[in-house]
Amino acid sequence: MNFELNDDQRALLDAVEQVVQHHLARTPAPARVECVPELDRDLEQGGYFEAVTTEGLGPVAAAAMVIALARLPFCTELGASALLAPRLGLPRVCAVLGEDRHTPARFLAQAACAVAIEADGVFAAALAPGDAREVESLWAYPMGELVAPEALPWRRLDADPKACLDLWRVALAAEIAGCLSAALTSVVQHVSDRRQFGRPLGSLQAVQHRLAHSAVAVEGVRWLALAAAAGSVPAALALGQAQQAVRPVAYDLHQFMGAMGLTLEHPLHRWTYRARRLQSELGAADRQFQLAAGQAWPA
Amino acid sequence: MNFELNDDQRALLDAVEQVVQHHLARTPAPARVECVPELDRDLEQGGYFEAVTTEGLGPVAAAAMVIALARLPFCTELGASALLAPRLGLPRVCAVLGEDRHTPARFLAQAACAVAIEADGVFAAALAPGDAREVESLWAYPMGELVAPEALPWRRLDADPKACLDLWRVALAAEIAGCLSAALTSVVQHVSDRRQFGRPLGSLQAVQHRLAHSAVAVEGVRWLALAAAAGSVPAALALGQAQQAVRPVAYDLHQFMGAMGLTLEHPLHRWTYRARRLQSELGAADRQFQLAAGQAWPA
Amino acid sequence: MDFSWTEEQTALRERVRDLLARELPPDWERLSRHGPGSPAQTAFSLNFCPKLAEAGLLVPHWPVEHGGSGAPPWHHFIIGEELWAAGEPRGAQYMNVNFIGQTIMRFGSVAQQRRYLPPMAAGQAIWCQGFSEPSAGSDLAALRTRAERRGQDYVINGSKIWTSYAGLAQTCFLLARTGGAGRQGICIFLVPMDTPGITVRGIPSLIGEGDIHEVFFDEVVVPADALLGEEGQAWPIIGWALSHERVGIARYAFSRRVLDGMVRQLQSQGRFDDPLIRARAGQALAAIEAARLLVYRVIDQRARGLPPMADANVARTAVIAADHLVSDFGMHFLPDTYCSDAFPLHLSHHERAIAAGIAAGAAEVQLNLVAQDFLKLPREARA
Amino acid sequence: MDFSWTEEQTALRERVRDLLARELPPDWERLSRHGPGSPAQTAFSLNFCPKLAEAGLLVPHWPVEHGGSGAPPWHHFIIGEELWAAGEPRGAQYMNVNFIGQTIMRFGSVAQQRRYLPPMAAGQAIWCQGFSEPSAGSDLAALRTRAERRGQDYVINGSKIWTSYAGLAQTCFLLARTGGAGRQGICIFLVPMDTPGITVRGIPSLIGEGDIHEVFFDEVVVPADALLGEEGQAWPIIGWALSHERVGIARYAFSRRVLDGMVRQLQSQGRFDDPLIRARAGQALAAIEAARLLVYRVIDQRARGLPPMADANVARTAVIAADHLVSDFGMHFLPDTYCSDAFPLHLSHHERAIAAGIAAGAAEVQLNLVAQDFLKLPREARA
Repeated sequence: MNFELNDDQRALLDAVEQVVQHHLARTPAPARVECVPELDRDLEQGGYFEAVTTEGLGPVAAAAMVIALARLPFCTELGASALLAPRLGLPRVCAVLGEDRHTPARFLAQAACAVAIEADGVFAAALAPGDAREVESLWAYPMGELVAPEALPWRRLDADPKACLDLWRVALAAEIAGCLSAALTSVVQHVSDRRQFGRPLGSLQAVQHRLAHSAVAVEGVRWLALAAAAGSVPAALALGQAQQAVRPVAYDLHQFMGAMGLTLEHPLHRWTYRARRLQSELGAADRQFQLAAGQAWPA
Repeated sequence: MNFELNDDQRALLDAVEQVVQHHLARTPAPARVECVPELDRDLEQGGYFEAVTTEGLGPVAAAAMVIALARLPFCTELGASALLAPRLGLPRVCAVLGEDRHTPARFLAQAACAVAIEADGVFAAALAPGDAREVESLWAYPMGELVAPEALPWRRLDADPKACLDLWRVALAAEIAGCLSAALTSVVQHVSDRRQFGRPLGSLQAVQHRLAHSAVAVEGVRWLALAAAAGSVPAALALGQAQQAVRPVAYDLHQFMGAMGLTLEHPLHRWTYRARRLQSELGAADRQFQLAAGQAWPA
Repeated sequence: MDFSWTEEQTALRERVRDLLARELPPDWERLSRHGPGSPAQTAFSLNFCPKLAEAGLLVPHWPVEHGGSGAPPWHHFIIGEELWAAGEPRGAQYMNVNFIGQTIMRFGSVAQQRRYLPPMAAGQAIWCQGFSEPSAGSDLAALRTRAERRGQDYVINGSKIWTSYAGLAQTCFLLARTGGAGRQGICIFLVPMDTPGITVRGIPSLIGEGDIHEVFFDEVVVPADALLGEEGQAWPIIGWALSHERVGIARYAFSRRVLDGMVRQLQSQGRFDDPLIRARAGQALAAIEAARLLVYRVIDQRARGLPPMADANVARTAVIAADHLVSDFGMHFLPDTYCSDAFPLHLSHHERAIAAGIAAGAAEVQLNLVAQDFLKLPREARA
Repeated sequence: MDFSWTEEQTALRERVRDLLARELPPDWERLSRHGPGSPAQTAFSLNFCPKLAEAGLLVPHWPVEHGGSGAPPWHHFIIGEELWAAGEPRGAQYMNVNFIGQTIMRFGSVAQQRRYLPPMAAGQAIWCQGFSEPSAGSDLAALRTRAERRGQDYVINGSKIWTSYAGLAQTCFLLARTGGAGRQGICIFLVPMDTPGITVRGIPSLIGEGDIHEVFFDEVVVPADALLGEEGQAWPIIGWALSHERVGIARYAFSRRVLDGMVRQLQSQGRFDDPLIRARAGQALAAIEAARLLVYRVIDQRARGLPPMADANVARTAVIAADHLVSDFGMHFLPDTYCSDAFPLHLSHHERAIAAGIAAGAAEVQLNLVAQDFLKLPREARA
């Protein structure tokens, strides 16, 4: 048991942190989603997305990187880029499809390829302009759907669907951890500054206790995601715990941000609506828990 | 819509309240369960258990009576006596069996008869001494089990099992409402008196908010039980909401009672462990919710 | 104790449903998606409310002299339940009939009543409520907007924030301070929004068009008769108004309608046999029913003429919980219906749900009141 | 970052398991049901702990001069994890090796170390911890028990409550006050329980035999060298001791063992195919795994020699949540197993779960500390 990053991992995360700090200086626009091409460029040119396949780094470093980058209020494809696509030899941006190939998926309209992880195999298709269209949504991700999924040139990849699904679960859990962590930080800042009834909102005990519960949940999700990346904890358990945390944490954070959190001018919604989308991917928390129970206690 | 008791109901409840106040004067013994024969005698002699079949009173008054009497820290069979047995023409004490005729049931060792509400009918058997034996338990009810259920003289009653189950659900929901309400009152009293960190525990905001949540839950359960008794709300919905309330309310109440609530010297456990037993009867909250969903949204 | 409806109440409900079936356009769900403060819904309300008024369904609970028929509180509440479930075709005008009108009736001058009540009763008045400020949200008594008496006028300076419907409102029910800090010295002014010196900025938001604004008051001059009640004595009037505002909205009825639609959607996908989904649907329904009964209890008290009690705070807390359970149910099991305009109700319900525990007295303030006024817990020691 | 065990750690765990397999009697689960403070388990511990000591598994983390082998913190923790999962056959002696011994080592005199450490290292010492008082529970600094210096002695008057294991303890790690109110003026005394003037009353409880007591001190005379550290300077020592106490117990490991047994029971009844039951079992397991990792992080910090941090409060909160989820799982789906002695583990687990968030620093105190020390939220304004 060693909870410290090794030297290589530390160097990677330090570099990622510099990218995060650089982009945090940018003022978010009052919009539900904001993609910043420069961020994508920084990440791609820096070679960060090779971490998962690099000796001495691997999935733990990749998951830690997703957590760090999900803290940005700007939207960029992280999970598939960091954990899945490099392993599968697929280009960025790679959009992972949902339950079936027709339902809307994150980043589909921006993607160079689509991946479907299905019970009988993993399938990928390169996307040309016009193959997918953007869809309006409440979620703070660019959502898209395939125009004619059956017409695409799908090819079966040489990959185990179960292993891919587990990597994808780690990616989702890590992104939830980063989103909730950033959202919590922004609310801790807000309630420390904002005064109501003659004192900082954050000095009120009910606020403190509920934020403390959020902190405990987020810390648990973060370490489960990292341990799942290392293969030490079932990925379904990590994702279930992450997805389960979203509802109560997002509720409390919005309560304490108050009306400010209902505006597009404060970025809180960007983290919470990303997390809210992720909470239902792969069937939501109870599906993960059922799966994990089946693994832990086989008949 | 009229939330006031009518004159007959009011007279009944006033009389019941006198019985409650009389017995509240008694100091509870430091035991998990305490049955007080005098309470049973008062209730039987007063004819209170005839309310459900009395013109002008009926199930609503019977449910309100169960709620009032469940506030006592002393243990007496309420639900079947008030709502089920008079309708079925069965003597008191009547023990309602659980999932099957072998599992432990409340009051079985004290009962004059056992009732099994099963999918294909309602069955009753008179009990002679030795037919059931007492079972030790954590629950604050006297628990018993049938020695040889197959050897008993079961007879089929002329009653609809579904209607009986719904009456039984109302009885359980009402008893949970009464238990939680009494437990909440005792904790409100405790935190109003007890000082920690230089002020009453109950003036701390986190304590206030969590007790407020308990109050909202208990009020909802109480009115759902009464409306279900009137047939205006599905009984499964009322019981599901009641069973669901037990866990968080009991947790918070024990937290705020502190170490005192871990002793047998304070009666808090009597209410919470009765409620905890009731929370799993008829399959626990989710079973009720599934049933109610099936009724509300048939295929 | 009786949890059923009288024949008259059932007939009234039918009348409202018939009117809705007649008057709501086929694209109503998409239209109402934009929120009660949107230009589209505001325009619709100015067409719809006069029809309601004509049918005697806008202000039946008002006294005859103000255009009502002196109907009991249940009458008005049943109408509101049906209209809110339908997506509130009264738009912002629900505020007029729920509490602004009654507040003017009870505390206003005859001149104010003559000026403001007839347009409300005719379904032609759009108001906004100038309460919150940047440093006075749930802590309303901390408001800073100042009104200074100059001769026959008051001059108002300051700003309001989160103001619903301000973009299109004709009149503002405005709180401003003439005295020192705290609850003393607060006044209510009825201020025409076209008074020079008022500027409105729409705040881009998650909760629909035209729902939140900043309103700036720069040397806004209003005549002394714009004051409602006595100078500096508004605090109890505000309390009275809020106690009527806060149980006026039958949110659970909208939640029920949306939950029904979600279940239909799951049934059509063959997913409603999933025992987990069924359990969560039943759980949401139980929360709705609990909220409904707790709200009814408050209406019942009002119908008996009892003073406002903390039972209203209990009810509000239950309503917020039900709203969130339904919204969370949809987000969990039907996430893709929040991705298109095929299910506008899901979006508008979610927006109302997330705002429910923040606007008009945060959920946490309700909990304070339940603790202190309902449970009688000791008030917190203040620093 | 590495979440796996070294070969040495795995071998150690196997050694502990082998010893348990050898030394625990067939009726151990029923015996341990009575709680670590019960006469039965206390007697067992006085037999079992010497065997642990002999195998080098009682105080390996202590320095060689006190009978240990200077093993790293992980070493001791792995032993504790296995023993707690087994129902804590060390009985009350877990306190000695987790924190009382170390506190005496760090802050005690040589004479105190010579007197008290050898019996602990030999597995022959039963201690109790005289902290809480009727008016000082979570608010420890409000304690009132007084110690008055008289010549070469201190005379102690007052009382303690909720004191675990006091009925059979040889020695009390006692807090008493020589100075005025608050954190100043508090002392620690090491007091033999057979000192005249001490009386113990067992409190009938929900959480096992011999687990809670009142202890009365009536003119109890102890020599001045019973004082640990300087007079009135105990507050930081208490903090140090508690920070070691509070992560010493691997509750989640016991929860895991009990959850495994519950699932086996459901499988044998053919009920584990129920998707709701599976989901709740997986949810409880996830909570256990989260708690385990958060506790490991604290041990990792300690192994690196870092000072105690609020991470320990985060871990404790997660551990309490996992305990309750497992206990609630059993109560919901296997209520009848709490009705007989066929499943003694369910009963003892439930008792430990309900006490977990109340004894040794209430869950709410942990939340305060997470808020203020982990999140750095502003401290509450005090009246």
